[in-house]
Amino acid sequence: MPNSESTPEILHDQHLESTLASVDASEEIAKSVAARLGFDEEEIYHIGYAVREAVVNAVVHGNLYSANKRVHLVLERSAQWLQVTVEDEGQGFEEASQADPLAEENLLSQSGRGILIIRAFMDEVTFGRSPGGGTRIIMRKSLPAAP
Amino acid sequence: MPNSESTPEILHDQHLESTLASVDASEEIAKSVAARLGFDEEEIYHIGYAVREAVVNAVVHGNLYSANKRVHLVLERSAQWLQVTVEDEGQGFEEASQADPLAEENLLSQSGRGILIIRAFMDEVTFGRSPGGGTRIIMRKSLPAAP
Amino acid sequence: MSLNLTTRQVGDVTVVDAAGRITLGEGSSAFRDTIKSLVNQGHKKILVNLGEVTYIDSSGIGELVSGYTTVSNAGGKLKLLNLTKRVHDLLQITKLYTVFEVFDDEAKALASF
Amino acid sequence: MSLNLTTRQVGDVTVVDAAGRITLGEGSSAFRDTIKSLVNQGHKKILVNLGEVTYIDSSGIGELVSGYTTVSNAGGKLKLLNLTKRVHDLLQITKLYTVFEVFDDEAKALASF
Ligand SMILES: Nc1ncnc2c1ncn2[C@@H]1O[C@H](COP(=O)(O)OP(=O)(O)O)[C@@H](O)[C@H]1O
Ligand SMILES: Nc1ncnc2c1ncn2[C@@H]1O[C@H](COP(=O)(O)OP(=O)(O)O)[C@@H](O)[C@H]1O
Repeated sequence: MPNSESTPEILHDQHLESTLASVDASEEIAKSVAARLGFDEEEIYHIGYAVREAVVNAVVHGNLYSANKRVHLVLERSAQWLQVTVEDEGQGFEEASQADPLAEENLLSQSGRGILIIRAFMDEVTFGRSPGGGTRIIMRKSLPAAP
Repeated sequence: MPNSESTPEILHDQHLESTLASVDASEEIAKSVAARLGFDEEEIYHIGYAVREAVVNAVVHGNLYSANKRVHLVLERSAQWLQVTVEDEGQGFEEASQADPLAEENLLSQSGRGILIIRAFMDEVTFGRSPGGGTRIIMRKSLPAAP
Repeated sequence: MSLNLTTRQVGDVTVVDAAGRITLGEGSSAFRDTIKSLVNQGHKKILVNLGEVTYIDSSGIGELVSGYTTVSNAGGKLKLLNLTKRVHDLLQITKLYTVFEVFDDEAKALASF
Repeated sequence: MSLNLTTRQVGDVTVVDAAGRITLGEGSSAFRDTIKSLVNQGHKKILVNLGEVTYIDSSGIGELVSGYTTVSNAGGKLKLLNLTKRVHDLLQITKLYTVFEVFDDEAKALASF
């Protein structure tokens, strides 16, 4: 059995167009991978939800729906976790400078809740930069205990 | 040859769901009927545009996208004109009480220009009520002169 | 479309029965346009029944909040009925549970306006 | 999607090349979200190239106006480039021709910011 330092296994690796159809597709892909790994219904929903929000951000904020920009979606597993990486070709952003959606004055904002929910639904979430300077989000969820 | 009082000929009569897909379908139907009647490219565009706007209003303002409400689309021709009727199952509205989109203070409004453009693109436009109390819009365009 | 909306009038309250998914795209736009049109047409008491809504993404949550604001600004009230556990959890996470008046009994909701 | 958007940076001006149809639905939403995101990210000089836009419905026109307002409110400028005859006519009918700064030469448009 692989230990935690073993090379993760890539389960899915795809470049997607910057459209809402890609958002739907990503959610479906994530859900079917999660199901195959034995996550329960609620966890599958959480993983699908987080991936949808990350890909929406890549399409809308990162790639600005641009026909000449792609979203890179990678799902991998190690012995401990499922990891999903979403990269875009935008200009990147600083999470710390975004408005806090839980602050009293922002409660009635129309937007700004995606990352909050991603963090609530996944175990580990890290933002970084893609090779081209766009956003890279890495999200992990611990695998279900073997039955 | 029929005179102007002869019974109009019904070219299309359909009940459509209250969705954006119906909007696209209506525009296409209107354009293909207009093409068959010999309208030129610009007129076909105008007819398709007016029908699209009328059906958008029926779906969005009239039927509120409701799954249990239909849009009734009828295209007919007389010797003089093509007539398009769009009816919804909403609560109707008074054209006179709508904001004037050309008033200085409304120029930067996000909405309110649909009826203005319908009137610019069709020869005759009349608003009334459908049997159920919803909106009925009747739009006419003079047929192209026989070649 | 993955969202199904049905509007009915119960006394002076307009009930919007939503079913399916409210997500970025036609779903969230249809929801927004519907609330806007209702307010335009003078409706001020709006009860949104989310009982059959299986999924709301963050954009859909944003449209719930916008709808709430639009109706409030017009001097009306927008309330929620029948949250599924998933929708309830999302309102908890986003602290919106305190913003919305939420009911699980339609008669009580109607009487509250 | 029937609308194709491509964004490019020319000096400090962001050019949004639009192609296809801007109509109620994904087209008008994508346009709106793109302008909003650009403004969010600090872009203040936005040139919308409509040269390949064959069709804008009244909802799309509304999004052009909203975009203009959003950018102006952020202290920036949104201008239009390359109107087809159809789009030009729509801006005439709606009296928006006087609101927007319109160019038919990209170099001149870029220099004007
Ligand atoms: N991939 C991305 N590229 C650029 N900016 C982003 C990206 N993801 C998120 N952001 C920024 O972070 C903000 C908060 O994102 P989020 O919490 O998902 O809410 P929302 O997308 O509703 O604004 C966004 O408004 C945007 O400014
Ligand atoms: N079929 C309809 N049912 C109810 N109200 C309508 C209908 N069509 C138009 N209206 C009202 O007239 C207004 C103006 O319509 P329009 O000029 O098409 O612009 P917009 O649809 O962008 O608001 C709408 O905002 C709505 O209040």
